[in-house]
Amino acid sequence: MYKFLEYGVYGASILLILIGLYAVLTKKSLIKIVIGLSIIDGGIHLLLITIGYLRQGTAPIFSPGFENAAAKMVDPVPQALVLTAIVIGFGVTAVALSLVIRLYRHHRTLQIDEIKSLKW
Amino acid sequence: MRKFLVILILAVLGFYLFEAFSGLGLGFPRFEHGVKDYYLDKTVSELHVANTVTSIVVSFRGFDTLGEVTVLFLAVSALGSVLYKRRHDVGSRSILFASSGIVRSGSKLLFPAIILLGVYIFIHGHLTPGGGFQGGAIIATGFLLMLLAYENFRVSHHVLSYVESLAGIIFVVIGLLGFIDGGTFLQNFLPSGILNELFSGGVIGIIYVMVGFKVAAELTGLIYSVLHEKD
Amino acid sequence: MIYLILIFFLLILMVGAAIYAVVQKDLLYAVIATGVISLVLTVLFYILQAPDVALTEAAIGVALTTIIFLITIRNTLRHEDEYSNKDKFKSPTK
Amino acid sequence: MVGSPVLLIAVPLLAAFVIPLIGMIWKELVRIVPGLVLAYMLVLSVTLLVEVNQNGTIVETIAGWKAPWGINLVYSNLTGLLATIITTLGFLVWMFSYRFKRNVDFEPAKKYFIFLMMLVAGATGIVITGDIFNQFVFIEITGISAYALTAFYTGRNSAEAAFKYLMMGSLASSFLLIAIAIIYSQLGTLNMAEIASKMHTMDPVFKVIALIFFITGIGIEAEIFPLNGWAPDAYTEAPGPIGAAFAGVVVKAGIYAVIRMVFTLFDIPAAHDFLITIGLITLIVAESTALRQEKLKRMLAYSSIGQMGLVLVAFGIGTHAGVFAALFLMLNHAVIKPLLFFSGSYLVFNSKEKRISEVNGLGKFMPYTAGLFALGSFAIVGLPPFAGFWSKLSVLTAAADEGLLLVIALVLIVSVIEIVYYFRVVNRIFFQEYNKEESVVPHKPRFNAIIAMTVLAILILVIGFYPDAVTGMLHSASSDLLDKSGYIDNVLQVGQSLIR
Repeated sequence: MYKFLEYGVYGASILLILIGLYAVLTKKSLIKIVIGLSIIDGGIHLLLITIGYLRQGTAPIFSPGFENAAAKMVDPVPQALVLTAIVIGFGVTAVALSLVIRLYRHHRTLQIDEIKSLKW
Repeated sequence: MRKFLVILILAVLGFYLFEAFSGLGLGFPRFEHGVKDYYLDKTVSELHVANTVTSIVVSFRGFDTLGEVTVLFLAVSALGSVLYKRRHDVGSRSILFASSGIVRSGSKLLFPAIILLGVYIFIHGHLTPGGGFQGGAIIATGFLLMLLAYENFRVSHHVLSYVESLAGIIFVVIGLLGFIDGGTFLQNFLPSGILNELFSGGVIGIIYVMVGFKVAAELTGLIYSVLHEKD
Repeated sequence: MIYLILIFFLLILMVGAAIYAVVQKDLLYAVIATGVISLVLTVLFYILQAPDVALTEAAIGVALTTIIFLITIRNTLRHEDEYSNKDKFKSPTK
Repeated sequence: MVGSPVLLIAVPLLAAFVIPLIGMIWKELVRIVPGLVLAYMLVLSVTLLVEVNQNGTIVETIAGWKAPWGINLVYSNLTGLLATIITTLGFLVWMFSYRFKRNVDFEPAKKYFIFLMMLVAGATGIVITGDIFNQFVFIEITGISAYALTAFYTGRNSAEAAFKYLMMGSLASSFLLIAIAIIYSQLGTLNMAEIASKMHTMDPVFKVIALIFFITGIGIEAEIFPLNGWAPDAYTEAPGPIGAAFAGVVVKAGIYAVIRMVFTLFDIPAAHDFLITIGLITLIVAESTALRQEKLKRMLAYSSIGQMGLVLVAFGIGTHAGVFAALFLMLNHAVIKPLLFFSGSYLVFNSKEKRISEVNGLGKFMPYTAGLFALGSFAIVGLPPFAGFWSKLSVLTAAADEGLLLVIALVLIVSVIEIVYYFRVVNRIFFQEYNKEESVVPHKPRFNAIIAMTVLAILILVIGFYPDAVTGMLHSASSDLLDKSGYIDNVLQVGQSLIR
């Protein structure tokens, strides 16, 4: 049963990455592309956290009286990395959406094939 | 046609990724000499910080955090410069939806509580889950609530810019003080206190509070400038 | 056991929301589905013993990202296939 | 000790936070302070490079945690050389664009200089950091500054180019994160030196998958062939000096990240053949596309991609001579291509379309700029007395030593293509009649721009007539790159000696 869980969590995060990539590669709407990018980010974050998970582990926070509980704690490093990655991803998403707004201002459309004044 | 090609490529990619990760196993200790044991050890014995994630984010990998707040700072600046219009015809802002009286008074009630929660979270970043990013983002959601509920709720751009710059300057200056004092950037130069007390962890608490202010100001400014974008 | 079923339910919900977000033509619903993904991720992070990340994802992923998408949609177009209101803008009198 | 490598990152970040405040006091400071910071970075990187040359690699720890645990900065002959190139170009680009957009509003000008400074600081960070996740953060800093600079003009195409760049850059950073996840899941560390020392314990399948994700991730910044779709548009649509900054700063940092992965982190021998193959494809595709371009900046952009392909080929040869040739090429490209972008952007200054056909006969009206453009063209195609000749020669000798005849033949063919399209432009400038309807209205370059271009031209001539001035430095840098165990020892041991 636990094996299924393992496949399930990894499979779901990889599926998220693939779905996001599909959206980025095939969709024509600019906002859909940005949505795809944020879905990819979500998948990668879940993947990283899953890597750091420890069965029956506790969160990496020491409470009074349990200063020696380090052996049972989940890996804190991927959590720190994901923390950084989430904030960076949000910044990039915001810049992308501001570019979308500006493209819309000029072209009055969100369709990629109508904006194509440069060669894609 | 193009879709099938993409699906084919993605299937191959997914197969290899799944192969790579399903062999890992879920929840077993994997590496003997990873860095995490050292972190878990030192955070108690040397830094006296209860929350290991905080000690990693601020001390062990503090340089990443400095880079990260810079990324947010650049994102806000980029947003401003991308959406910049020469003619200042951005009068009223676009309203997402008209809010009812219940929403208005509810927001007014909730706003102080949200700000308080955010401040609590970033002040206790080294003791409980949360910290500067989380607290800052929560404060920004408080401002967002007010912006959505009240059409004429104004946040001064100058104040946001001051808070943002000052918090960033204090972060770097603390780092440079550590450089002067101990020889390495961001080094702790304050007494590290006792584990699980509010004043513990040396500079970690101060830096995380500064990160909190900076993130709150940046995210609020970001939301504010997008909301005021009227087509 | 119940726990496992809950996790499976969450995973299926998340993947379903992702597929919905990609397939749905109405961008408003797609954005809400992205918000649902973030929400499920928050719960999953909490279950996987990462409360710090869960807090961040809750504040940034669920609230701020969704809102910024919504504002963008409000300022641009709501439907994916909508081929602009170009003509409307060029000749408003028509 | 004049300073330490961490100041190369900390000072620009501090300045970036200070600028919005001091801009309220006196607006001119917004232009001056980034220049001062860039000049400081230039001086610091040069003095550190001199010191490294005498005393060996400097390893700087952050927050007092020794090497495998904390983040560390490595300032060796190689990274120091690249950091010096990057900061030099950053300063010259600032000088070139000092009076740029002076008549425009205060807000965009302020942000232009902040972004320029952060672009340089981020690229320096990519080069000198010794930690893969930290490198990812710096790639994002560089990336966001680059997107914002690409979208700087409010014309309609710049936003499109920036969106394209952002889309690819964002995918790239996702791939990088996946690669970091794979590496961390296998080795439990993020420090480059420790990864390199533990790499032999890693499952070969994982190794290959991780390397593929890394190269796809960084290849977008480094303009490797199928991933360089953003480059021509970004170069064309960005302001003129920024094209030079992309060619001299961003691409150099990207190439450094790729070679650090291939040479130090991953011990996969096939990766060198892969570099040669992908480099040759990049070279041929880019140069033959450059031949067909009608716009000047687009042509320069494709030429830049082609040069990067040649650099990858030279790195792929893998011997000391090959690495030396590749570094020489990078140095020359970093000096010549900015000169071409600077003078080119003045040649087509008043043109809307920026077509090559519009430069007819400009040699009479702006002889100095046109002459510099011609000098750059001669240098980059590798005419004997100029800088490019020596680097191309060293590539050919390195390939000949290894018996790679196909490489030699292809490089020679491509050189002919390069000569054709560069001389076409030079011919138009000097030997065609100026035509009032078709040609551009000449625009006299400003004083600061002339200084920046002259400095670059002098560098080209110095390297061309007296290549020994740089070869010593390049030789020590290339042995530094090939000395993998030395890198590991330096980082891990120096880290240990600094235990508090």
